[in-house]
Amino acid sequence: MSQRVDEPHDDMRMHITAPVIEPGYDFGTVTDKISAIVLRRRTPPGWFFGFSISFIITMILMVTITHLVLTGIGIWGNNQPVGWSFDIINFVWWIGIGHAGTLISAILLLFRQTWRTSINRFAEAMTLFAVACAGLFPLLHTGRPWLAYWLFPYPNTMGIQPQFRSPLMWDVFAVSTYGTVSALFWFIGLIPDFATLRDRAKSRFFQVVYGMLSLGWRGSARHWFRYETTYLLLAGLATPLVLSVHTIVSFDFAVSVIPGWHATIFPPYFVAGAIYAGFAMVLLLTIPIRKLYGLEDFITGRHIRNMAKIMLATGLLVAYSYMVETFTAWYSGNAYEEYMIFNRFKGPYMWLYWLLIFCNAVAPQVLWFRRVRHSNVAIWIVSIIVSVGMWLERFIIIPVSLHRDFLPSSWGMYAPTLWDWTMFIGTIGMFFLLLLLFIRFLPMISIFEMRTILPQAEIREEEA
Amino acid sequence: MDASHTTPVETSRFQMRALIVGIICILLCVVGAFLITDGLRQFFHAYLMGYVFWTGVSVGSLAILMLHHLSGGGWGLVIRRILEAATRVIPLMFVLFLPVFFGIRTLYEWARPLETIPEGHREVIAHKTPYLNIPFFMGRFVFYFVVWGLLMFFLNKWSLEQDRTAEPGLRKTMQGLSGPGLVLFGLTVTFAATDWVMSLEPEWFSTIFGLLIMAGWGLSAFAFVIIVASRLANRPPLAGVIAPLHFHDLGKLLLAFVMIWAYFGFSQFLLIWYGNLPEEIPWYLERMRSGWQYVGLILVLFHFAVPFFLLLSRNLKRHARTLAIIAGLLMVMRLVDLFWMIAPVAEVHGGGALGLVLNYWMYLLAPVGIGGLWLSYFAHQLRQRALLPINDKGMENLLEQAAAARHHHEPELQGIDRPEHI
Amino acid sequence: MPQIFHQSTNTIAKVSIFGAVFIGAALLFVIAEFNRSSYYTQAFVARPQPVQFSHKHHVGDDGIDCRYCHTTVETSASAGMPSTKTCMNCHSQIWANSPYLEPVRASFRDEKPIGWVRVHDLPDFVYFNHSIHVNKGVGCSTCHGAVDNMPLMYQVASLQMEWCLQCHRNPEAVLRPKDQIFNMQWQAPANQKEVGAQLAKSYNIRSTAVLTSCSTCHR
Amino acid sequence: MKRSKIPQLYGLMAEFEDPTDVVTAARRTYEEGYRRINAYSPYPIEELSEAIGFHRTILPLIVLIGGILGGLAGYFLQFYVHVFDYPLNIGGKPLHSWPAFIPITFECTILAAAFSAVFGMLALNKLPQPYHPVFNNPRFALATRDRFFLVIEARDPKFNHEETTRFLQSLGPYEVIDVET
Amino acid sequence: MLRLKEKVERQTAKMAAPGRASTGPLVLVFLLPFAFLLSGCRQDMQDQPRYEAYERSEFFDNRMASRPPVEGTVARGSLRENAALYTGKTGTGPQAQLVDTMPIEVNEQIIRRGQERFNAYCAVCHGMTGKGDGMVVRRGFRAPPPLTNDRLMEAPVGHFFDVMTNGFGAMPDYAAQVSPEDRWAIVAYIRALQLSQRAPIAELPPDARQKLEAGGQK
Repeated sequence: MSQRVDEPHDDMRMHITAPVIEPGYDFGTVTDKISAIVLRRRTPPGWFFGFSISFIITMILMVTITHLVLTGIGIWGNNQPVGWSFDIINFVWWIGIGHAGTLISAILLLFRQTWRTSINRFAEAMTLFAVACAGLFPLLHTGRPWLAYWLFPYPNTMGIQPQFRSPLMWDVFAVSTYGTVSALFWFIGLIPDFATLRDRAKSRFFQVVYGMLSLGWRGSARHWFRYETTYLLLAGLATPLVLSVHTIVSFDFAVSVIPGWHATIFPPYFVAGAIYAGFAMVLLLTIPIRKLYGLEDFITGRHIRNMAKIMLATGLLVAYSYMVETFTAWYSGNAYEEYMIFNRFKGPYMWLYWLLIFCNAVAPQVLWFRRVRHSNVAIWIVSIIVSVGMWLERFIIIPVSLHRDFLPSSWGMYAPTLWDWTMFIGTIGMFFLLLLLFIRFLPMISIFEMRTILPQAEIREEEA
Repeated sequence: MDASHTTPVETSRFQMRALIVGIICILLCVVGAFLITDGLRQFFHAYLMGYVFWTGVSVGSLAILMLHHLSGGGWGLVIRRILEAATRVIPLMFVLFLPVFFGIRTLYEWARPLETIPEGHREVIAHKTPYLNIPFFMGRFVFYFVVWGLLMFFLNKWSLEQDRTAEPGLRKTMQGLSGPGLVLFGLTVTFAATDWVMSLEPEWFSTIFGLLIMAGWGLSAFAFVIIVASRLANRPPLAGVIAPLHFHDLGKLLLAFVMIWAYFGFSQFLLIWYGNLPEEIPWYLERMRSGWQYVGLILVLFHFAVPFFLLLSRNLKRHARTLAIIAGLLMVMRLVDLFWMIAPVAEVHGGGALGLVLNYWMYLLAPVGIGGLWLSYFAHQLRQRALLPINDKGMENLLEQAAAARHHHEPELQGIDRPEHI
Repeated sequence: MPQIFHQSTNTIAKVSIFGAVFIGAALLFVIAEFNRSSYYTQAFVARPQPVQFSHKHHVGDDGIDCRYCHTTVETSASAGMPSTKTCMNCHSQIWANSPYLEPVRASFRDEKPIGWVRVHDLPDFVYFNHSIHVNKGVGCSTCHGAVDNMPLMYQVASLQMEWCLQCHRNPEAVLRPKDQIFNMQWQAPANQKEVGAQLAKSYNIRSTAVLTSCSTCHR
Repeated sequence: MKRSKIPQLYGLMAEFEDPTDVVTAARRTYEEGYRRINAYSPYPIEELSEAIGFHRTILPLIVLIGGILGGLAGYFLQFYVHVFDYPLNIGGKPLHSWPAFIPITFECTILAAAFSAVFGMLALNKLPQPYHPVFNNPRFALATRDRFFLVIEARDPKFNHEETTRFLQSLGPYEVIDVET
Repeated sequence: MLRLKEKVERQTAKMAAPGRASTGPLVLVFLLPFAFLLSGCRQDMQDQPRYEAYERSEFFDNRMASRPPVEGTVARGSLRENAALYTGKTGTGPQAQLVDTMPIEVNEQIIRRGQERFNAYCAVCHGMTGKGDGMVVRRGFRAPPPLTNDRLMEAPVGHFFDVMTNGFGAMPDYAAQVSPEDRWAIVAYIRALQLSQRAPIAELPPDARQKLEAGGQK
């Protein structure tokens, strides 16, 4: 896939100092090592430990949702003037995290970056689960989630239609399209690996299950050719899609006239932030998992370093946006814009703002240093800081902009309730629960793509 | 210097011609400025437009050069010397700012005495005086050029050194400068865009504007480099090294820049249209009536839609000459975009069809004039060095491939008339 | 690995994927139809009442005017349910000893209202007002149907929002002259389009934009 | 697995251990004049599909058409809804607010294009096809691991059991076996 | 929706039944994640915790949510000081006399209004022409005297108003069904009805007379 044989070189590889796969593997061993995680190897106790914890946290989420639906969204802390808060903060946070998956899969594929191969499957799964977590929040914020289908245009008995001029409707379309296309992309990528698992599985049950999922894939050259075309086309489609999703999320805010929301830089700023948070999350997860499953040979130091560099680059874009926003707030000469910045700098939530600046703009600058980039622990810590920072960013944008709007008499404060927290933490539990199930039952590294980057995969030129 | 790696002789002829055309156009404009009514006003706006455009090609090239140093890739190696030559025109652009300085009071409302500013604008402009005043404006202008000049100087110096010494560590050095260099690029261009273009209408503001200009500059630089590369591709030393694959990559990046520009442009438009705030929307209202809407439509069609669909095709991207035509279209569209941003400010009206010609002819000649000088200097710079960074580590790989491609069934470079004797 | 699946699975798999589209579409269609069916809307379903009151008898046979019982229909949101005393106006002498009417007499005696079962039950978030409709040319039978033919009362309309909007978007189609409002036999004339438009003008009926604005019905 | 039909020959299958060998073998087979041939590999090899004479697909066209139709449908849905079906004044925005219709149009384009890509690929590949004669070879399980297979179908006009077997043997495979339907 | 809820609850209860105590709690644990689905079975926007007109109430003795105002309540501006208008009599008490002049201005509009009300409320017994042959009478109600008999022709207008307000003989009162203004309108119409049937031919306008004569000849 990534190693085009009519292009025997790999441009990006010219700078390679470390390999994307450690030497000494062949088709068979790569296949066996990855499929064994699913089929043969005993599940490590760490998995059960993690599963139990995330199951319990997921149960907390379920209790929260039940209570929420029975009582109403009044159990949350948001109220006038802060009408949007944790529900939307967490939505944006999760959607942002979901961005890295498609970015790694699609954009790096288009740019023929072979190092993506060992992490793309995992990152795509992450995308799907993050989108699932994200989707919960607006769904529940509607108050009546069982009527969510009202958001789609269909010949209903009410004789009305959704309001397509509303950015919230754009969001519905963007997020559902994103979820669908990501799932398709993920599933298409899995088909050949399902076939591998089908052929390796010992029990009849798994043979049938993986056999059905593989759709009867048999590796025909004709099939591969169309498959490759499809995969590239999907990558080409997913790239603008992924950018559009956070762009549209930013529209939710930016089309309004709330100071702190209405800024034309919001679309690229949100996209950069999303990729930033997404890569932080990928690093946060891959660093321990490669250790736990002994996958250092496939997810090498080079992967970690490259992702750290991307994190630094997007972090700089986010910092740039903070700067431009601040400068323009003054430059605009608009009293409300200026007050918005003043309120961030010196208002009641100033500590969160300065913490955000530290987390998102200051701390990641250590990644400029080569030595830091070579320390997985340091990168891991930076990833945590960035994840927190990106959450804080949404907090600053949403409640802090809302709590002081144009009319001082309607100013108020916002504080999350217990249920806000259980909802947020609950989705983290659900995310990990789904991720652990994925690791247990599906190949977390794309086996067939790993085969393509083996040196043996190259077709030797005919001796002329 | 290995003679076989320098520019073909035709460039010197081109250098002369460009210089002559440039000088003639500039002179015509200067004459026009003093002869026709409101001529000075038209001259300065037209000149600013040309100036911003050609500075963009230089500074955009600088950014692409740094991007290449950071990420590597064959596409960057084959155009590196073109990019470097384009950056070396930056000192010329520093000098060419002089007319803008002379026209500062004509161009910028904020530069005029506060008392002469109409009541409605005065308060907002007074607020901005700490930033928008002539000394600080000039200071910033010098600062931008110092930053760009230093980046240009070191990257070119090390590149030349690499040619001479083949020191492998230089690669890392250039890479090391490029990271912070891009950060500086982002900051300087943002403020340059604010200073030179956004402050033409001092009441208006948009946070994405810096990025919009950055994307535009990057796009014009890319388009320019593609045109030059396609012109040089059929002659040594590039012939046989630059392959359809590289044009494919350049085409992809051109497409990416087209999409990014459209994305930024649409984002700014949609948000301001939707917000409909009195301090923002006039900028678009002004550009969506009395004929300007057609200019906007041309931008939508030919700055985005047409190149977008053309560049989707794999074959068009690999066909050097077609790609160069698309790039040429985009260069023109960059000018139209700047025209759409700058010219409505000049507010010269009337006179019917003849008036249209009289009021806008300089917008055609000024960019050509500055372009003539720019291209002439560029051609001069291009001839100073080998066309390929022959001692870069990536070059071996590149030459090997080229050999392999010739040997294997890699199709010949399409759309290039390869002279028989090669 | 020999074959895992039987040959027939090829067809089954393809048919099920292909069929899923049609099954999905059919399911949507069925759901949409179900939501409009009288089973769901309870239209045309007569409700059992504590007293077998027949509109057919009272309206159709006896020709009693709607307003004789539903006295507030022209003046307030609710059309008004008659008090037992209104029944007794006549039934103090007619059918005065009928066992059918014992609940009515009991109610009159004990001053306990009869627990009629509501037939037309709009959701509580709809603020429907009878008087504005009756005074602006909407006849009783337009919404309630041929009540003079209903032995037991039932609704003829779905009472769904699309049903409301169908008039609010195009009121001209149903408007009647003032003196025809309570006429159960009224039929739209052939030139209803023109007549309706004239009536709409004379009644000062507001524009469709106002009639279909959310807050017209939901407050 | 019970089958009521009498087993018939589907074709001959040659197994290879090295990707270059299978590509060479496939080229030779194609040059020999066989057309009903197919090759199987555990990962995509562009040379292999080229070798068996397959290097063009209409998928990009399907996706382009799907995308354009999806985009048009998305835009006209919004246009129809807001201008004809449910015209409602919201915030004084015009009914036909084209800038506001762009995001959903874009999403619909992508969604329709992605669906056409996936279902187009499945349809062209005639998948799902859980049963296929090639699976009758027990060693074919390695086609998803590390082995490469070349199949000449019995339907090929040039097919002759003995001759074709001999031909395949000459390509230096690991083994050549008969595959039943 | 509710039926589903019951079903699920019953099912859950069955699973948790003591007979299958070994698997019951386990099943419950696995059902727990889906428990929140039940919370969707609510319709509280359709039926909000407030009363609509005529709704049943469990709170009040007579189960009526609609409460009549307390006896003797007078709405602002409705003290009904004008005895003639509201009682049809001059003054109050036993000495009060029925009025013989209309307390409201009579014009064609009022008469037409009276006709409309008469047809809706009175004609069921009195018949459209006031003959006393309405549908209800034909069903067996005691027949009222024709409105055109001599006694009623002579009766003062207050008499009609009083009968409508308080009832008379077998006739119940219509105070609750017809407003005082409408009652006066009906009175006006009754007068018109009487006139229409007992008018001397000479008093007819010429065109009506011509019509009548033409009809008479036939």
